[in-house]
Amino acid sequence: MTAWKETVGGRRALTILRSRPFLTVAIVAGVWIAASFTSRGFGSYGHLRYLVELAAVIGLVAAGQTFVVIAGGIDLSVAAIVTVSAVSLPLLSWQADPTGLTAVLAVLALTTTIGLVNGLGVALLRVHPMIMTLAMATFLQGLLIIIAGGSAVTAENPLVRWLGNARPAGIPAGVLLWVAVSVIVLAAMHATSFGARLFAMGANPLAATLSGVPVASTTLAVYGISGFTSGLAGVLVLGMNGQGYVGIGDPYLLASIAAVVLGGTSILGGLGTYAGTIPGAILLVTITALITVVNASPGWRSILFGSLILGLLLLSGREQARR
Amino acid sequence: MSVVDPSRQAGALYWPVQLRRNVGVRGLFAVVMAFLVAYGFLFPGLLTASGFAKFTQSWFPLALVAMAQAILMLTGGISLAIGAMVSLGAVIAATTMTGPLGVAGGAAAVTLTGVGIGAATGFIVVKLRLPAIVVTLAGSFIIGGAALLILPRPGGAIPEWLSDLLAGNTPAAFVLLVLIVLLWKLYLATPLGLSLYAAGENPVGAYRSGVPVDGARIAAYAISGLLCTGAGLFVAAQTGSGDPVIGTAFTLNSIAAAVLGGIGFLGGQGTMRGALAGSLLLSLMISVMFFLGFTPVAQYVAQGLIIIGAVAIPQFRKVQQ
Amino acid sequence: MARAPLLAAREVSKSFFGNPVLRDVSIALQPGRVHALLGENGAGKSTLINLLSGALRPDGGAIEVDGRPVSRMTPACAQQAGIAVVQQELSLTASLSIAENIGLGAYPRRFGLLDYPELAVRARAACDLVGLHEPLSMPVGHLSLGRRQMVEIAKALYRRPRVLILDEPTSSLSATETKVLTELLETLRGEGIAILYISHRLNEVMALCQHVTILKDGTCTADRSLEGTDAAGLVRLMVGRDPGDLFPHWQPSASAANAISVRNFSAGLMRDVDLDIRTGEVLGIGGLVGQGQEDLLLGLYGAMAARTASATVNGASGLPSGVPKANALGLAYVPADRKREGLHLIHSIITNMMLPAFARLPALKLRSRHAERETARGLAAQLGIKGDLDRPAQALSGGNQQKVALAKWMPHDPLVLLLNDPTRGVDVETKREIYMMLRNFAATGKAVVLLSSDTPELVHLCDRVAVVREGRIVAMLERGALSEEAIVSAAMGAEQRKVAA
Amino acid sequence: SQANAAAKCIKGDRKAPYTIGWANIYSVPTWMKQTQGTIEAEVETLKKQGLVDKLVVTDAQGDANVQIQQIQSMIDSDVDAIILIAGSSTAPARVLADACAKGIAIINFDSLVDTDQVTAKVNTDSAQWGDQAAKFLIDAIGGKGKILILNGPAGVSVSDDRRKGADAALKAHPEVTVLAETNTPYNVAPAQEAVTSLLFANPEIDGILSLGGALSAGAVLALDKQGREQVPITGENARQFLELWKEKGLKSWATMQPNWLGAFATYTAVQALEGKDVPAFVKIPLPVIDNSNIDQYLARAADFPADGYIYSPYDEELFKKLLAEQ
Ligand SMILES: Nc1ncnc2c1ncn2[C@@H]1O[C@H](COP(=O)(O)OP(=O)(O)OP(=O)(O)O)[C@@H](O)[C@H]1O
Ligand SMILES: Nc1ncnc2c1ncn2[C@@H]1O[C@H](COP(=O)(O)OP(=O)(O)OP(=O)(O)O)[C@@H](O)[C@H]1O
Ligand SMILES: [Mg+2]
Ligand SMILES: [Mg+2]
Repeated sequence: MTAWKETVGGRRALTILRSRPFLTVAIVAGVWIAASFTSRGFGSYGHLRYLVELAAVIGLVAAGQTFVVIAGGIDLSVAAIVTVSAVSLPLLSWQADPTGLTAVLAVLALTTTIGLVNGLGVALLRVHPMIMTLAMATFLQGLLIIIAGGSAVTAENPLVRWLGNARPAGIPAGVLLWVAVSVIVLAAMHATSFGARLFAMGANPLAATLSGVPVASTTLAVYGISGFTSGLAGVLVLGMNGQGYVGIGDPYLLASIAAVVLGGTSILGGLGTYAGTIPGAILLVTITALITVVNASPGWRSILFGSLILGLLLLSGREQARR
Repeated sequence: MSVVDPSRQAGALYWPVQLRRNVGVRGLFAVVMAFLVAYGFLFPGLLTASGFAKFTQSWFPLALVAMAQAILMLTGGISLAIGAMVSLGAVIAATTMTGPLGVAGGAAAVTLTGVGIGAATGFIVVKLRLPAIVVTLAGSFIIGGAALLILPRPGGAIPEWLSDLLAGNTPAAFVLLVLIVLLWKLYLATPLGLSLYAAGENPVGAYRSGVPVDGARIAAYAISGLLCTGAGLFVAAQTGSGDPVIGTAFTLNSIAAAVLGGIGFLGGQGTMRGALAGSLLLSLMISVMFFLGFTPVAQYVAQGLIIIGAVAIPQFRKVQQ
Repeated sequence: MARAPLLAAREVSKSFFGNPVLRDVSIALQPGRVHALLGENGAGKSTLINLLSGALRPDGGAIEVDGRPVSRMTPACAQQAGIAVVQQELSLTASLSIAENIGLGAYPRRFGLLDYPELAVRARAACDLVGLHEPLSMPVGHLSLGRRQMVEIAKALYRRPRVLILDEPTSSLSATETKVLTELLETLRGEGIAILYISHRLNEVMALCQHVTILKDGTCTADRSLEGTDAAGLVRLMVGRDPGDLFPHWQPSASAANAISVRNFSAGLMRDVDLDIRTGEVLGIGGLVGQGQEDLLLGLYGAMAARTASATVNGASGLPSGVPKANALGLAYVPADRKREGLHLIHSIITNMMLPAFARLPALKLRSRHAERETARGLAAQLGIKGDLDRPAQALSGGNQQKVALAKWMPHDPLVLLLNDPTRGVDVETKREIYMMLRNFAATGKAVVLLSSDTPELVHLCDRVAVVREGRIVAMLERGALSEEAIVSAAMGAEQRKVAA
Repeated sequence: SQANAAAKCIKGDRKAPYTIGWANIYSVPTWMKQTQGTIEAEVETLKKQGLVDKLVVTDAQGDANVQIQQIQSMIDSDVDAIILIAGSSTAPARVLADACAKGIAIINFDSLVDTDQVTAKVNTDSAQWGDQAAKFLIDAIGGKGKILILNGPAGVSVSDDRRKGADAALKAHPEVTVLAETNTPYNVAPAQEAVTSLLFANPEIDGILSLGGALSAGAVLALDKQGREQVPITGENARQFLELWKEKGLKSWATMQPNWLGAFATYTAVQALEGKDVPAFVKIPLPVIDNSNIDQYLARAADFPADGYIYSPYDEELFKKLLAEQ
């Protein structure tokens, strides 16, 4: 009966079945199935597709966040970066470029630079990541006062519009973008030396340094990536809402952290995978959608939301002991 | 064995230990002092009784939540439910104190809620070994929801005399803070106290040394809960009413204050005095920037720079040495 | 056998995740006796003491105190029964002071509160016993590994134990400190305390212990009096065959060329040191613990800010500006505190072994899991690391962790190896392999800098030994002048012998 | 004689030019920025008249506790007037009482405080907002049908007041069924998400009662994305919503919280300091946008930020009239 467990393939299958990412996927599937029976319209293809599209935004923000968290840091400026991206893009639309690509690239360059500045503060000034990125978020608020509402014209960017609304082959463009980003992220995380360095830095920065890991440049890269993916999320969310506004990024700070942790990545760094973050993000939007359709007072809805997260957390497992 | 006169030793350990704990926060203390002096210079009224009273009142709740966060971070935990707990404390105070329970009953309800929810959170985190950050994130929704059930919109009331006592022109907030710091000192001297550090930094070693690691951590959550709802009670007294979302901003601010004060994430790093100094800096900053006449944009930029500077400059000096 | 042993294990077994680590092991600790517990790395020694002290619970068998079985042993229970354990650096809290660490878990109290004056008196007394003279208020984090080890011992003594268990207490202590400890243990034995002593330094065991229990792969292979055995006999009992010489035959291989040459070098505690490290030599660094030896290595390695008047490192002038630069110049460093500085405990053994490779390869180069596994397998075989390489490093015994920390540099074929106590906690057989490796390494024209607290190692293995005291090299002993006495006396400053380098 | 006539909190000992303190709760959102713009413009005008010499602006970053501290600082620095949008409808009451006792003119607008210790409150009527919106919608769907209700955030007085205002009309029409209600921040994205989920759960919907901000824009986008017919919907003067209204040819109605409330509060503060009697509550009639005048609003769209609000025109005459009317 248990013979298959002894084979190499069987063992590998077992490891996968027992892994956190798989568990999270299983939970998402479970919630979807349960919800489609209890809540009308929940399980329809269109709805699930919409949920995944929403999760794409969280997933993009959480991609950078996963890098940062695995490397032993945290990025509290992602929400502000998403907003900056969504609000500044219309300001940058050139008439000269009919595709709108230039503006998007310019905005991504801006947000990546913001991330790199975070990295500089953490790596060179040795400011605690939480303080550095919180301060960055504060700066960006100041910046937003200056730039927000600065454009009296709604700049239509074709690329952004396409990202937010198109459905090539029935799949939302945002989801396609997320898939592409996920592939790159997973490859960078688990199949390159760069990825291996992240895990080492997160688990024991001192030992990583003494083993020759270029900690400063890797830190820089990690926060740069976080700035980039947050910027990308900003572009997507702008497309989905047609109009950027101040506060558009606000929901994504806690959501990105929650997706990372629900996916089994240790908030202390050094352990985890983006493969868990992906279902983590879907799980979050699923619960939010579920709560929305429940007819209850705001207080009860909030309690239900918290209890669901807590309950699922109980299912999806415990933190590994360390030290 | 060595011949030591015990009376000569009295205080010869405690104070040096305390002094060494200052080492890590000296830079921050200097920054905070500079801000205090600047504040006093910009607003001489600070040195009057009522000026001082008002100033400590605006700092007090932040100081409490900074302590609440710091005590958790010392054990290697963290809470994202700080703000919701403050709100809950405030609405409980505002709905009970003018009712049949009275002030004493209301205060008891606030205390029990804080300790109870704190201990329950601690139990879930410690005994079920779930990551504190998500447990408390979930907790923040549950607790915030409860606050909304108790008081769906701002309202309620606190007896006028209590408001005047705690947040009138009296230095009550300051006296309370001194009292709480003394209590903290006492707590550190109990068997559970220093265990916080050991349980946070080196739980395995602490366990092998006979330290009640789990107990120390759960107790920390309970105390943290109490500090939060206590802060809520104070906010209710200060505002004379309850508001189910009044505490929201305290979550991030408490973390900022604690980290600014040198409390580390991995547990066992930092001191409570640092966290208090961090909260004082955050609070002072707001008033000082006001008196310097900063525009909102300048406020945001300066706030970011001050926070980074307060951490980076002492760091930088350490590296230079 | 008239009196019941103070502490005993009866046929205890323990397994981790289904892997048996101890099988029906018994041990009995008698008052007034120093009982040695020997075995190769991973034999189960630490696990056994964890059972005895209540840190772990046995799967089968019983722990007895004064002849009575204890149903549920916990650390608190053990403390009450007068059992104290010297863990290896494990149980200290860096941010607490020496005194607070010593008293942790057993503070003297007045009105329910920690009684600092009383703590000061008792901690001072314990520190005096082990010769620890740092201020009691100093945070333990500021102490070097060796000093922390002394705090750990003081912590055990503070509890005035009836049973004292020491897990490799001397592994990071120099000869002088070891002597203090040895004398102390003699005294304690005289007072009727039962002592369990784990060490991989057999001469210490021979000098100190009366009785020995030997573990091999989790079973007890000997439980006998030490009388009439010699060190070779012990090794035979441990490994089951005749031991060769511990140290390889020494042959000069040093050339006149310098691998590293520094003038007026200062880093951390080290002040204005001139040093030439030749290719093809093993240069020992000796001295009391914590005189700045580690800073010397870290400074050369670019891991600590350092100043020099002039420096040449493998032909390049100037010191490496950082660790990656040092690695590029062919330097490799193995730290002493493997848990904090050497390993990623939560990561697999393979990952740990491959880390320097990850650090040096181009960032976006794709990894080959297969090649990594092959390399790691080779290294594990070379150093005798047994078992599944996918286990996290924290599941390895202390000695095996040390091997991993050393092994990870091997594929990079460094030109200069900077070693900080590389045989700390390593069993004799592995030590022999490591020594052989180091000599062979030197013989191929590379340089080894060996910082060691194990004086015999310095004497038998090195071409020259630099003795450091108070941040300066106070003696440079050439091979002909090497002896334990010479090193110790130079370290103590008894004689100022300066042999021109 | 003026002292008798003087408004609440005014002691008559303050002389022009005055220092105005503007205690903002959060200055980053576009609505706030526009409001700030009207205040600054008004201050410029008053400066020319020699009535005001300084505007002090604070930003509480959304934290009601910080706002209290900043109001305290305004008292400490002895400003002559405080205009404020409250971060909590109860929290600033005590500090405002202190300010009032010091003779500082306090004009509270937009988000109000439950206290009478202010010189004047200036606002539209939130209950009336809810009532009018509900009446329009019920009318638009023909007195019966299934609707969704979109509320602002929970635990906040304004959103609660607007919702309560809608109650009477809804009760009066038992044929109108409320399928579901949501609470989200007054933003497009969360509203769009919520409405999408609700549409899947409730395929048949006849109308949407949206009680503010950008919620309506989010709802319209949600319907549009699902390729559904638009339904009658209420809304506010957010430029994005008005443009969608035109683009999709909605059956709609909108009102507004005019940004010039800020300018008006400033004006009122100075009037009070000048010894004029001002009413304790100035109720601003709700300007209504419907198909008859939407084009007028959209014609001016270019003068307003893309993510901003197109408010009705105002001038000093209007202010005078509003103060006199009450
Ligand atoms: N918690 C654990 N989980 C898994 N395996 C463990 C654990 N603790 C110990 N082991 C395994 O048990 C075996 C015995 O370890 P132990 O630490 O007792 O050896 P040791 O004799 O002390 O070795 P050393 O001389 O290196 O200190 C080793 O193979 C080790 O890998
Ligand atoms: N968190 C953990 N997970 C798995 N195994 C652990 C863990 N902590 C300790 N161990 C195991 O417990 C045993 C005892 O550890 P400890 O470090 O005290 O002793 P040790 O092996 O003698 O190390 P050292 O040589 O440093 O003294 C080790 O074999 C280690 O493998
Ligand atoms: Mg061991
Ligand atoms: Mg060991």
